[in-house]
Amino acid sequence: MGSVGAKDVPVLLSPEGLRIDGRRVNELRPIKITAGALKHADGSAFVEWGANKVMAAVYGPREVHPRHLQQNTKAVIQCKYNMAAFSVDERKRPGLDRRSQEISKVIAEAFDSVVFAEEFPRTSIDIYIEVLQANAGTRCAGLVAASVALADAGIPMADLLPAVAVGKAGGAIILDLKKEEDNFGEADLPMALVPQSGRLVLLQMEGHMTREELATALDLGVQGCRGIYEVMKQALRDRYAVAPAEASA
Amino acid sequence: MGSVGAKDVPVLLSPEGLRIDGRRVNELRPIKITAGALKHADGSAFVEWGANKVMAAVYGPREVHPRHLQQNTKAVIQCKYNMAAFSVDERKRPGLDRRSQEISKVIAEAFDSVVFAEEFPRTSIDIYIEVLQANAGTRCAGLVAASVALADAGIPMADLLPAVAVGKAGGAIILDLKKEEDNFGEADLPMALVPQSGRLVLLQMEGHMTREELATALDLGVQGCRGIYEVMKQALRDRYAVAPAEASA
Amino acid sequence: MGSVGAKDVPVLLSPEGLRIDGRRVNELRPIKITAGALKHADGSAFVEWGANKVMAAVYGPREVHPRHLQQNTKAVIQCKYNMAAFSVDERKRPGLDRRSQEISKVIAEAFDSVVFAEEFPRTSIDIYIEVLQANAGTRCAGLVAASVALADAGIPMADLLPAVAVGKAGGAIILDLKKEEDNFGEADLPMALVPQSGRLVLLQMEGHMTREELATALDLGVQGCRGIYEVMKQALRDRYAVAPAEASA
Amino acid sequence: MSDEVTAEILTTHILDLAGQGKRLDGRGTDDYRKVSIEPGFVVTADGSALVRIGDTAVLAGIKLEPGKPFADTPNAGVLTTNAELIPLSSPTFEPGPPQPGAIEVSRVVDRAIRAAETIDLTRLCVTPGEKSWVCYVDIHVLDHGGNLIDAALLAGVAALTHATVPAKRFEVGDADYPLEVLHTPVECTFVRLGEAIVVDPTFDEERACQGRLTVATDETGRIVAMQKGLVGAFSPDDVKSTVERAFQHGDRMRAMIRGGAG
Amino acid sequence: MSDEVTAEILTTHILDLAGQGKRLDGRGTDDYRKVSIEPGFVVTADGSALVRIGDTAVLAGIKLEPGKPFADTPNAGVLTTNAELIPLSSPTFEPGPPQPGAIEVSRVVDRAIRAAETIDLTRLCVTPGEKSWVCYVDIHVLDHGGNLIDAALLAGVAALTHATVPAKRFEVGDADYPLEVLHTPVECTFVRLGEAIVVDPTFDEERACQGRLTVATDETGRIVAMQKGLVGAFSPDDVKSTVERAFQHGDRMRAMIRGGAG
Amino acid sequence: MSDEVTAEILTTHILDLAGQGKRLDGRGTDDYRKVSIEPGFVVTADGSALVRIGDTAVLAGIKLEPGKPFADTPNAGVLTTNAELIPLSSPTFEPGPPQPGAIEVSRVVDRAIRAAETIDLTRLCVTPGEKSWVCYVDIHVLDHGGNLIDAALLAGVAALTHATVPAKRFEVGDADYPLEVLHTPVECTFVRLGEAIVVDPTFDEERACQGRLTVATDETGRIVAMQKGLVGAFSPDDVKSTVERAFQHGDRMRAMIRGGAG
Repeated sequence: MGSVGAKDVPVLLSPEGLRIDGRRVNELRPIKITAGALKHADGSAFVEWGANKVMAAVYGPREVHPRHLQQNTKAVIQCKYNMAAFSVDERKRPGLDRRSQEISKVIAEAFDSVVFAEEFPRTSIDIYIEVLQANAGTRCAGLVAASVALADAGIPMADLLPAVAVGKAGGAIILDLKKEEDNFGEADLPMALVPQSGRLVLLQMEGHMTREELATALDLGVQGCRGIYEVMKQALRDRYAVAPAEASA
Repeated sequence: MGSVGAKDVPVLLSPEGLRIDGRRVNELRPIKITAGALKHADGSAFVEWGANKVMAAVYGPREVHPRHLQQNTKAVIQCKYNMAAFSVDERKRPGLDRRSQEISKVIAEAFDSVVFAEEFPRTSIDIYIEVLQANAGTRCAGLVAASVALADAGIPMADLLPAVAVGKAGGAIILDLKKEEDNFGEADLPMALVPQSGRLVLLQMEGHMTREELATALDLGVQGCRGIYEVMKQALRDRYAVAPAEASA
Repeated sequence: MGSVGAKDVPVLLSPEGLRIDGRRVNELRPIKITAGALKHADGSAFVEWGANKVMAAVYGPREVHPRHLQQNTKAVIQCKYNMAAFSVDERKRPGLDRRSQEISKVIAEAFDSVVFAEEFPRTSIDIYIEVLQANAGTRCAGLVAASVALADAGIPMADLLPAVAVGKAGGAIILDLKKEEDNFGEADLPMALVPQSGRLVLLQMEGHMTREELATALDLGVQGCRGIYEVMKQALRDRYAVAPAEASA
Repeated sequence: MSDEVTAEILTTHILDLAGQGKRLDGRGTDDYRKVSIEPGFVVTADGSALVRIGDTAVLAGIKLEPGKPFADTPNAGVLTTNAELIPLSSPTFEPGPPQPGAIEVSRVVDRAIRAAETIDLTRLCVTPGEKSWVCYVDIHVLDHGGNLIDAALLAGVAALTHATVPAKRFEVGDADYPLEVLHTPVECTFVRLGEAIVVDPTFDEERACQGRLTVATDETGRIVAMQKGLVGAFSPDDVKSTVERAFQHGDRMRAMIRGGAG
Repeated sequence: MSDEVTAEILTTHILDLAGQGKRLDGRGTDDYRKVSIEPGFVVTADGSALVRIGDTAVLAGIKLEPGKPFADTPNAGVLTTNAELIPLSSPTFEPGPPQPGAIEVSRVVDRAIRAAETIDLTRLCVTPGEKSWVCYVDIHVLDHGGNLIDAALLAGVAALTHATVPAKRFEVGDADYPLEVLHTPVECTFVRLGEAIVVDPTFDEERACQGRLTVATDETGRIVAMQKGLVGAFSPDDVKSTVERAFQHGDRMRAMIRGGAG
Repeated sequence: MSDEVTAEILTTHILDLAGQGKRLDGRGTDDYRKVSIEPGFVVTADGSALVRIGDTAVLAGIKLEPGKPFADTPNAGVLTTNAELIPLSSPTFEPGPPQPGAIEVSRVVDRAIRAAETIDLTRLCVTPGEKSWVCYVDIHVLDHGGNLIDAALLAGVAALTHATVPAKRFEVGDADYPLEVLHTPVECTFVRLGEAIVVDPTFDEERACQGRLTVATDETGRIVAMQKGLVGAFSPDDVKSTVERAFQHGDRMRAMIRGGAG
């Protein structure tokens, strides 16, 4: 959306309704999920989604750090989303920026809505998301990776959390924006769905849409999440199908 | 006092002995104090003094944060003086600078000299001062606001603490400096008085004066503080005269 | 070693085998150690070594700060090495940089290898090293000062820790580099020796050497350390020989 | 009785009331508290407004300074929004670096201002690639009675609406001139209390709620920002119905912002 | 049983085994774990490599940007190495500012790259005193199974070896071109377990050890960096013999780095 | 017996003695401890001095570097004073960011140097609005036996008095030259112990006192800075009488600063 005063704006939708990478408006980018990608985390997952590469690890339930965040009746869910310096075109200075802190907050709140945190009072469930290569939709990719990592860690949850961004670019409502669509499009709307209840636990929007467009976008996003949901479940099935020793080659 | 190498220096005292805003040397700027200006603080006050606008809030006695500052025999008095980014001509970067930290320290020490802190061992009395619009004398305005806020919060004290800056500008000893007098004058001497004992609990000086000038300045300051004292007491009388629900319109 | 693209490189070794300050390759700079140089530390030492001036103070065994570093079976050894802003040619910004933090770590580990830390469980032994004037070899000078300060504080240790840097400059392996030799030479190799065991508890190398040169350097360094060791012991003898009241003039 | 226990009893009570279509302060589910806007509160700012929503008070100040445009937008000025949730305003805030809650307010307000094209950033460019105005929107929460996001954007937009570009002071032009405002975004926040979705939550309702949803609209019928926050969930239909309500409240407040100008 | 007790029992067991010339994972004292190098793992970087040593995984990414040379080296580019021991990679790491352990890895890797003249910094100068390339080597530890220093340098050097100077993108030249690598430093780390000195320690061996020694070598027979770390001591003869072993392992890994280029 | 209990007994004892006109170390109420000034202690500094007052030791170092004047004082150089209360100097100091006590020392010393016009800042301007000298006064407390403010200013002014402007080194001129010092401010600190007001407090007297008052004077009869600190109060008459005492001690120390120059 940062296009005010920008230099070159590409054509985002062809007259034939095809997008910059040839996808149709309701088409997802290729996605591959590896559950148990790390040896030392309690749970982990690696997500390759379009040109995104995102690793997530989960530790816990464990002692709360810093101590004063401890809660007597439930586990505290902590999330740290971070982008590697080399994950974007212009090198990102290491360290937490405000964007990362906001994303960490909404992701933690999304999981807090589905994890059975009351089962582990006075503990912390720590989610770490590292974006290694970014190409729009990293918070959704991170959420998907973290959700699989939580399952891999055996944390009890009401459901997995598939996530995807919908948006508007070249005048059309489209699913799963890539970088150019995010940078030069009209709106970006990341969401995360609880498939069993049909409710959204993450929803943000930046840009502009009419109410009719928003209605279309919400429906398209729910449909996209249901597609991602199948890939997540398959990744966990694959994980349980192999011996632990082989699971993280 | 920051006038070394500055560009334009205004005339601070007319041949008739009038100051840049028409005041005489021993005259205060108009001052208005509203006790109980906030709903959620335990005590609060808003001070409009010349072109200064300063809000103070008091919380406590309450748990000490950070814990290691707790004292077994008395309450710890903590103060945070802060200037809003837009309170001065050149935007101030948000965050604590060294000036604010020094002012916070001497204000906390001033109140620690009059609050009956031994009555609340192992607690904290927290004073927050926000300068919303600044025009010289903000630490005195903040002290006056905080003193009324402490009384509003029902914190037992030996006395209220009126405060004012005296100084030297255009060669004369003057009361209650405004911005140009502070920037281009010869000396600035903020003080806070305990009216009943006639002693000073805050006293700083920056600039230069002879001992005779200092003696004059101290007397003028004490006299100014006694004037402010009456306004403070009236603000508290007004506060108690109205029903709490109406007090903070 | 920071000579890539530098402007002027001095001649570091004369045809007669003399160094920039007239020393031979195996010669130490003059060194003077004053044990008990400070009144308020539990132990202290001041080291003047060539053009280095380094002060060290030791506090402890005392309560551990921050608390979570406390160990149940031994004292934790903490070290903070710092350079004064004015200790180098180009003013150093105050505050911990990465170099200081690395040096603090390896010095703490060196002492942790010889202090009988198990005698003081749940305490901290805090070592502070301040470089007041620097001319290459400050980590070794700091280590020597800290070692004498630990002895001055009465901390039980297996041995004192003499330290010295060897290196390569002008093609030769040399002992105790001074600034120009460090800046424009080929290698710098600081080490600290446990004289009784003949083993090294600190060893770093930056630059480049062949294995034969390294073997020569290690031997030269051990020999240099043994020389420093004598000066350290004498400083402690001098300290015990005077009445405490006079010891820190 | 500890604060925690009190809070839990209050939460239960709020949820019980909500089940009966009632609220603690007597409002209906779609009633907003009394709103007041006082522009020009701070004369040292280039624009300012003190906004009250019930017992929530938020002050916004604008400062404009010459600076450098970003390399990737050489023809545009720079807009920076910063919200400070200072400990003066609530017993629950502590001194220190900005907490996630403060950062969220800053960023949601910033997105609404930016996406609505509230000000035309290209008009803030002085010399392309070289010099442009930097516009700081600084938001201070003074009294925290809930619903900070709505109050913060309202204060920010009202302050921008009445702001002046200090061109003369910085020797960029001959005279100061009013900052031009193109659009007027307004945010409207809802919380879920059981199955009820109520507008303009109080502090206690936010603590009791099962999900918070903010929708920013502008006067042209566009949704310009959304943010779901806190623990809880909303169905797509919930979202659609809150959007309708957000437009209605937004239009009413837009009239106030313009009215405040008089 | 607490973590501390488990760790102590494990330490005793590791030291007992070492006394018999054995290791927990069956390796001999001079056996390195399986090493793999995957260059080009991250396409947004100007160079990258994912390195695995046993169950340790480290990712290095290179970024080159135009900047200003340092005043005292006007004819040289700038090299900056930063290792992040992110909490994702180990239960023992915590969020926050870089800890001494992370700083040590950064600095030891940086010294080896610099002292070996891995890249010719003068070639990164564009206009003396004015403009030069800044080369960032960012190292992310993903999975911490011990011996981070060796893995970090291996990843960093492999990433440099396959890096491109983005001259066209930054309008410094007509076309991007490969970054020229002059030397190939490799670090080799040993720990003392009783009187045994074993290569390529695991996480548990590092925790059990009485001293760690790292030796960096290059392909011309030079030692280019050394670092003794952790509590413990080495004799000069220990040092000399580890140096010989470091050259052997180093040569083997240098072949892998070049092989990975294919 | 805990530190706190010891401190309280000592406080009571100090106050009892003060009631009889006595002090723990035998001094009278207006006796200063022995003062020594050693200029030129650090050769890497452009000026330096080690000052001892009793068992308090403070080192000041001056560094001058070319920089940019502030926008509002284009014809003046920049003066920056920084005092570090490093944990080496006292069991009561801890590592970390500067504490309020250290900031107070820095600022009170800075104000005295500045208000006394110790150095003529306009002489440090090289090219108006473009280039000027930045003069850093860095103060390290080495041994904290009380009365740091007096020791810090004494060290700072002595260091300035013997400082050199490194014009040649920075290629701003042909030769280095002595920094010109116009005035010699000296601070003199008093504490209230009951009704007694004693000069030059020790560490224990500061901890026991009911108010601290610092007065800075210069050689022309001007008071150039004052600072009341710590919990406690002074009457205007107390202030006037300490001012007289401050001039007497100040004149004596000014002679030492100049004498130290020899």
